[in-house]
Amino acid sequence: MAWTREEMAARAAKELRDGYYVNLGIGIPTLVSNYIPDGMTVQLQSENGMLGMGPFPFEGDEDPDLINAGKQTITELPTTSYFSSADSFAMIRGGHIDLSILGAMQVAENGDLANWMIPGKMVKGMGGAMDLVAGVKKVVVLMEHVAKEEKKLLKRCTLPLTGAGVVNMVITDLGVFTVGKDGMTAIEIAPHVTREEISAKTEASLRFADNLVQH
Amino acid sequence: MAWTREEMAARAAKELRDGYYVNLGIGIPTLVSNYIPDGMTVQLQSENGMLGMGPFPFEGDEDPDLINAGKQTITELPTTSYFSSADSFAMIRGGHIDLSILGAMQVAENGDLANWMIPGKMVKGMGGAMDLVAGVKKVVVLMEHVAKEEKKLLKRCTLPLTGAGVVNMVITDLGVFTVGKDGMTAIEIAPHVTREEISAKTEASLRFADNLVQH
Amino acid sequence: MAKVYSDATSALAGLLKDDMVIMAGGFGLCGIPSLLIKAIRDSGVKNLTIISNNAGIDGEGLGLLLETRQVKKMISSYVGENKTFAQQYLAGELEIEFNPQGTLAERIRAGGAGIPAFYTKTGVGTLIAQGKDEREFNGEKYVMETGLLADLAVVHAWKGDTEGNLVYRKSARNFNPMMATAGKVTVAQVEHLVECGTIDPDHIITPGIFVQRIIHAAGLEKKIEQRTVRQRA
Amino acid sequence: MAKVYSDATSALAGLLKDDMVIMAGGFGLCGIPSLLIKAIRDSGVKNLTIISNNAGIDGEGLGLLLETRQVKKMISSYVGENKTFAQQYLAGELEIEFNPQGTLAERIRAGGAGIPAFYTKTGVGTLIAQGKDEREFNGEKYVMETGLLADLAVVHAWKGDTEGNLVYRKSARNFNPMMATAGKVTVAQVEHLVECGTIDPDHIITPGIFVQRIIHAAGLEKKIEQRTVRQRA
Repeated sequence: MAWTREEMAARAAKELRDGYYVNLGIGIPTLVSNYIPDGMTVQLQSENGMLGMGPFPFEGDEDPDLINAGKQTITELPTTSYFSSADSFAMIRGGHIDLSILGAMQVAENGDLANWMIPGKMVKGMGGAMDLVAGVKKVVVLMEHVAKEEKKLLKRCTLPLTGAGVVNMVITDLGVFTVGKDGMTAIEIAPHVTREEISAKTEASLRFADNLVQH
Repeated sequence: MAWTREEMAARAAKELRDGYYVNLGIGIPTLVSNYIPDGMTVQLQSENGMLGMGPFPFEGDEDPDLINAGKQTITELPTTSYFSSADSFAMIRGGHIDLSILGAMQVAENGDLANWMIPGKMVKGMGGAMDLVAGVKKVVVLMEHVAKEEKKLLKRCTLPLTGAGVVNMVITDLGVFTVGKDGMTAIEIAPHVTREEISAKTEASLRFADNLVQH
Repeated sequence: MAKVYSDATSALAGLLKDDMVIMAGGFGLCGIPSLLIKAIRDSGVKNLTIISNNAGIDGEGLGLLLETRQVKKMISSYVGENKTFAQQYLAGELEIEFNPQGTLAERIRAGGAGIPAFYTKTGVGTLIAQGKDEREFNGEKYVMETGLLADLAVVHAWKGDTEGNLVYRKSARNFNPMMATAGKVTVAQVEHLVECGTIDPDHIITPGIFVQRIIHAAGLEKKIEQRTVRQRA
Repeated sequence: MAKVYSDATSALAGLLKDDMVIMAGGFGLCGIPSLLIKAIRDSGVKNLTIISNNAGIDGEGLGLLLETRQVKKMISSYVGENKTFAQQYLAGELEIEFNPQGTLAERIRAGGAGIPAFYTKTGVGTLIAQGKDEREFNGEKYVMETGLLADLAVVHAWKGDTEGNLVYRKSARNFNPMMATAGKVTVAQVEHLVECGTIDPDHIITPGIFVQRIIHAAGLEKKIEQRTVRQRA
């Protein structure tokens, strides 16, 4: 039984540590903020120039000057600071953000990541994704294991890269996979999902950890 | 009759224009701020991180957090802004300062400037001088024409350079000299100073302007 | 030197010419110099190269200059919200140079700071690095990116004084401060125009040296692109 | 993660080791992390490489670490005010690497911003450019300078909150903000320690992400190096 989007987000939240500064991408990664454990202090960075991002505003409290990198209205917290885009990416590029959780189209066993363009289709741009995967200390990809029958965990990405050798971990609806020098290793799998199913849906060479956990 | 230090500063002040942003070095250049014409707005930059530098404080008003690049206590003005050293030199290096007036040990006819070290003597460091001469739009040197019998306007500097080909104008106690592609040109000379005296005290090839002014 | 102009059109007078490079601040529709963009549109100037993180949306922001086909080329990081953009691009009428957002921000800062080029890890091993110099530092590969300057920068700020000192509000700061440093001429629209000495000098983000002209954008209507709310408990 | 420590000694506990690289903020004696420097002196750690614009004066600031011969090397732009420095340097006991002040500031900013190297006009054609890569851009020569990082940065701020957000006062800002970004660990002394939410988030110069430890420097005695005054009319 594959994990739901909420369960995937909850699993990703287990990568958080007290005191972490974290950048969450658009989509499922945004949900991770709902699963920060009580008592743990995590500051969310929004690459358009904010640290200490709060939740969506109550209706009527929206402020056009206060948006996140997805252009959504948000709120501030007592810890919040604002800064320019140059300072924001100095923070990202300089390795000051502990964790980036973002979506992907493809991840390769060598850690390559593709999530910004499909040749022949209208390209919208990479936004801050290339900077994030190049600069952040730990990069976790949160995505469906397959998309419309297409495998996404590959030997080599076929789409243009967002970053080369940048992914540390992939969390899908089927399991959790670390990416290291020796390729991908499944360390957890979702309930009732079989190794065979995962292997069939994965092109990347995949090892199952000795201490593999099935929830 | 050579100009006094005050007269030299007054002459340098004639290079100011309304709306200019100006950096003044330590020594005689500091005096230039006393000769800003009435009605002209000039903002003084202090490279330690201030724009809109005011005069020295009244006794008792000194603030240890408010100093200029010479470490002297100063005051702020209604136009003042503060910024970091990186932002200050971004402003300087980026060509945003209109005019830098500073002292020198030697200036060569090709615009080379030496003012930071004498080999064999204790070197104190160049501070911000190299950045100023490289970045500011117009560089005016304000100095005595000779020092202890030693000529200072030279064919080539003998001391290590602060900047290569950076000086636009030299104002000494004897006259005003432009520095261009064709070398140095005297455009003004102090009262009762002769061309012969200037030539004798100058090693650089020197042309006297057709419209030379003697005050 | 009086920096204050009465409106956007007069503040841009004498500054606009065909084929020029313009930087426009803002992220999405947040902190965009909306009045100045409208005045650029109304001037009819064309063949513009625009450096801006996004391309506005249809009918708002830089979308206005796309509708009138005044833009030849965009240098941006993300242009996803604009249908006019997509049409013109697919028809080959519009050039686009994509930059990673942090690289774009840093290139602009570098331009304003007199730095012609710098090295970054961003984009190494991707299309972005193609044709660019690469170099190793401490065993890691970096790509060289160059500084960006513009003939004109138009920016939006929350408050400005008559000397041109600017402060920004919340995430409307974004690209505005760097762009203010990288325009040969910078024109600012401010929601509150105040006398010198009113803004605490420790709070000023853009010192007046970077701003040549300033207008008061009174009663500005600021748009929200993605209105997201939560329910009251 | 509690960032607040009771005093300089406890805030530096576990961070000091011989041969380390330390950045220390300040310009002259203005905005120096005086309490943290004293605690470094008292720790007895030695063979330090210190990155700081100046070297203090005798008996104040980094002068304290020179007196005790804890410094192996200084990376600075100007060290004119310090007799102890001159003596040790002339005796060959102290290494010095001079950087133009703007190059030093930018190298530190670059280090903190993940930029391993950049090009600048400053120093081209001088001793400073010797042995460094040169390159032409648009027909002008530039020299390559590298980013600087430190094992520890010690900085001084006017106000800080418990999250580590910092604001600076007047020209005491100087090198402190960049150094805060370039230390593997950054420790700040602040004259006023306040609760989170007290400082307007638009006024924060150093976001808390850059500050790992913070102490309240209550009743600090700040020195004036050059007391200059004018007469009351």
